[in-house]
Amino acid sequence: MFESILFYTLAAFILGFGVLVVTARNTVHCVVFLVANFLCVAMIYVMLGAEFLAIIQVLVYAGGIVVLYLFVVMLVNLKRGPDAAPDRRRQSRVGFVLAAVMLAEISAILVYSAARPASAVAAAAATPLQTVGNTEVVGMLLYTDYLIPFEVASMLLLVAMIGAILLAKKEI
Amino acid sequence: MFDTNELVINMGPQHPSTHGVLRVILRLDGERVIGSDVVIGYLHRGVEKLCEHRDWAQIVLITDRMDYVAAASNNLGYVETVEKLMSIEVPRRARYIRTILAELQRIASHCLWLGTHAMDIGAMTVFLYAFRERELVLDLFEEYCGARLTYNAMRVGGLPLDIPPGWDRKVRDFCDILGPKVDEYEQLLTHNRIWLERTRGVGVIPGEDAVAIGLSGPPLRGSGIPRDVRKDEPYAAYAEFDFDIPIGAAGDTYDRYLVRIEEFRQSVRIIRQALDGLPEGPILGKVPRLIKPPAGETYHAIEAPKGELGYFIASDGKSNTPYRFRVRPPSFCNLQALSRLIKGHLVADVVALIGSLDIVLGEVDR
Amino acid sequence: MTPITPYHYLVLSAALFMLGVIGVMTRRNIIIIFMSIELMLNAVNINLAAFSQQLHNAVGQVFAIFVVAVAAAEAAIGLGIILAFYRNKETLNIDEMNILRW
Amino acid sequence: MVDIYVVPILKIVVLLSAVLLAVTYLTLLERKVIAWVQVRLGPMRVGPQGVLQPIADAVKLLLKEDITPSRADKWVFTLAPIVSMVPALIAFAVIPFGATVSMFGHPVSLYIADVNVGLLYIVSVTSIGVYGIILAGYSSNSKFPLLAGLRASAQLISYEIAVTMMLVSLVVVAGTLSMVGIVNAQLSQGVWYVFLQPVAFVILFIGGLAETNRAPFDLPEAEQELTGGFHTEYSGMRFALFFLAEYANMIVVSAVATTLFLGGWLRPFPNVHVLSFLGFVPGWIWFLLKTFVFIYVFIWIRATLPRYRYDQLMRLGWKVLIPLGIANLVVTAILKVLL
Repeated sequence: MFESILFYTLAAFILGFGVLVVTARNTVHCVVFLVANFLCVAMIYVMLGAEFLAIIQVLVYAGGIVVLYLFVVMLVNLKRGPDAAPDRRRQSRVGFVLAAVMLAEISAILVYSAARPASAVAAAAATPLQTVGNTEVVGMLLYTDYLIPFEVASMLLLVAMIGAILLAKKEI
Repeated sequence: MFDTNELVINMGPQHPSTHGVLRVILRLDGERVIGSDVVIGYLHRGVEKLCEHRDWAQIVLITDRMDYVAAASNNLGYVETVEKLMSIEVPRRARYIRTILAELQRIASHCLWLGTHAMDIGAMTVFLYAFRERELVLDLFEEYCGARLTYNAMRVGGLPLDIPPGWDRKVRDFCDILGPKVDEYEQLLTHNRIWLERTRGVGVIPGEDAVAIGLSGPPLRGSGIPRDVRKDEPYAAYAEFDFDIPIGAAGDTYDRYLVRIEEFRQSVRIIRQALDGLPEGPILGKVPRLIKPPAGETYHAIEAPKGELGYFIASDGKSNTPYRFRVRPPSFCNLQALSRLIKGHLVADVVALIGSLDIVLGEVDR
Repeated sequence: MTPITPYHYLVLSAALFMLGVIGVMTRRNIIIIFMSIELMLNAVNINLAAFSQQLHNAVGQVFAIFVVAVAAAEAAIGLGIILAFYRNKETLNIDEMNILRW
Repeated sequence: MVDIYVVPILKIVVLLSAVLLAVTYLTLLERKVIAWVQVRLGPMRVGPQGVLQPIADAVKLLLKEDITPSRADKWVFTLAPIVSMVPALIAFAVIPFGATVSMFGHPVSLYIADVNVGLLYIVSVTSIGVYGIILAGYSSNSKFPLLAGLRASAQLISYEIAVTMMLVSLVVVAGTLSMVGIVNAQLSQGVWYVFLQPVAFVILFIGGLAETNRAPFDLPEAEQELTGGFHTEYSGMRFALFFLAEYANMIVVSAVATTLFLGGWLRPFPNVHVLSFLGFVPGWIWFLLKTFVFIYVFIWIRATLPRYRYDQLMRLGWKVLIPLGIANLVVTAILKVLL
């Protein structure tokens, strides 16, 4: 019961903030809504038992990446606001088509899930329930089975860092 | 920082660190200053024109209002110029007391500079420490002439009144107090790493450029030019005293700071010598009842706390007001360097540099 | 009220993903387009976390962390490009980003 | 039911009111301490020795006109102070003020929650706080706050990395991310981590100064340069929120440093039995004492040091603290494996 209320509230917030991100006129408002959206998503992660992921979401996404967005928005907003000129070739109609597709998809999932009880999927769970803390498990996986992807990710970040410096510097 | 746009920022005339109503229009690239316009005149009261409509004795009072943190020095410059114009011999005792007053004034002015300069860089405690000592100087002035800021303390030909009994003793006590206090300021700042980082290499101006711009006083001496009117063209009783002219090497903010700190000590030295040799005698020379200098013009400069304070006065010999009255205020001339100094530095350095030039807008705008 | 099943999370994730897609398709401000992409990545992460819980397997979360890392890299590079572009053309309009070199 | 809902809610209420009271009086403490450093008396008029000054200030700020600049982004302008205040308060959720004590016959733990990612929780929550400054800088539609916002975001990025690095090396030593777990680890290892991780301690303290925007790193609000920085355009209660958030953050950083490095609620030298008579002082008093020492040092530093410049601060962060942090982490990890 409590879980349901929490989920529906959070889902409403996530989707509401998502709509605002996509529709807001002012870019800074978009960023603020994005942060709110991310925080709600972090709570969803907590509900799903992924505390570490939730913290990473807040720390890296909301606290790091979006600060970067805000930084850039403030830098480029100095002279003039976001373009208010009317659309020329934007496919805003595509958006509505997509919305319709999404509606269809959701209703399909709902119909499908109603036809097939959830317990069938739950029974398919193979591995036993974790008893130790979530952080330890994730850490263990990251540094053993997924060590190579982990290193690749760190290389990717390094490359991205160098690339960003090169792009942002006026002359090298 | 990225340099997407140029940001024009209007620093002042209402800004905590522009020392009054200085306005600096900064063009920023990120936080780096790429250009600036220094706008003055917000405190213009027409002092020079005003003086041309007052008789010679009343002008002393107006000079108080120029560099209002160093009123006695302004008085001294004016009365000496008129004395030069009229060839009046000033009694030796009066010259000694004038020297003491001028040096006390230098200490008070430097205290104010040190406090505000340190405050601009963020060291808030030094501000109150320096004001504590300035308060003592003001007390001395109050006892001498009754005023704490605008003293009106000198007259053409000498002084309006002799020192009150026991005053010299108090000045001596103050000199004993000040020495350790200056050491205390130095403990807080001189070897402080943050202070060094904030001042070293900031706003460097080489000696010949400083001369070319027309700097004077501590900013000039900080650049290594040993020019001091007290030594080069002695006035009052300076010729009779033994003191050093501190000079800097690099010409940066730190050197200007060190020069002024050393001037505290030299001022104490001068005051002590003056008190030791204070002669007896009259305090007012032979001055006609109505001061009316003969026709002619003259320029006379003194070393005010902020630099060379010069008066150019022309008299037509007929009216009892100056025909032309012109001041060379040290702050005004030193301020010329600001635009050049802050170019290429950060916003934080702008306030440090305004502080290191030690300007008083009352004097800049007159 | 029915208990919350993975389907619920999937629907939420799909809806969020579609919102991101709509944002990418309809907006012209490139920064907002980037933010819409972040929304889509989040939708994916919700999916991964939901399956991770469903299957009692933390691998999903590990992948979600990789997604976050990639998103960080993407944001850094993407915003760098945006700044470089803005410096040259003084616009954020994606319709005007139609040349590959200058 | 009582244990799940009532007790935590009671704890939250008590803690929040205590924190808000402490924050209010911290303003008085700061004014008094700085006044004493500067041979002044500080506030003396309101109440004996000025003890009622915070209340007078609060009343004044509440009654003042709350000005919103006409060209400001009103919505964000209102949001910003709230955003900076809330993270500072919710960070207290995982700070353990003491061990479990017995109250009315029930064992009561002196913390609201002991989550197993407590340390990361604090780091992430405090990283949200910077939005308040950035948004305030943007929404004021004024140039000085804008510069302050840019400074704040750059400063955050340079310091958070070093601080997080320090926390990681601490976690390597403690073997847990839970705040309670870290204190218990110090108890079982019999040593405060300040002795095991002195480098980490110093860097965390410097980083803490920078993250709370305290002198000498108070660049985003540098009064002499940016005329008050991000809160230039704020007045009344919204300004007060920024002000309180700064002090709340100070308490958070002090409390975290106490928990991580000074053994939280443990008495000094928990492994020396000769000193066990110190155990008669309750743990939470030790905790508050240690936290107070940190806060005092914060204020003391503000009264003493000049302010760093923006580029010097970045240099310190990137070229000194982060390499030091990485080196410390590597050395700690190697020692951990070897020993």
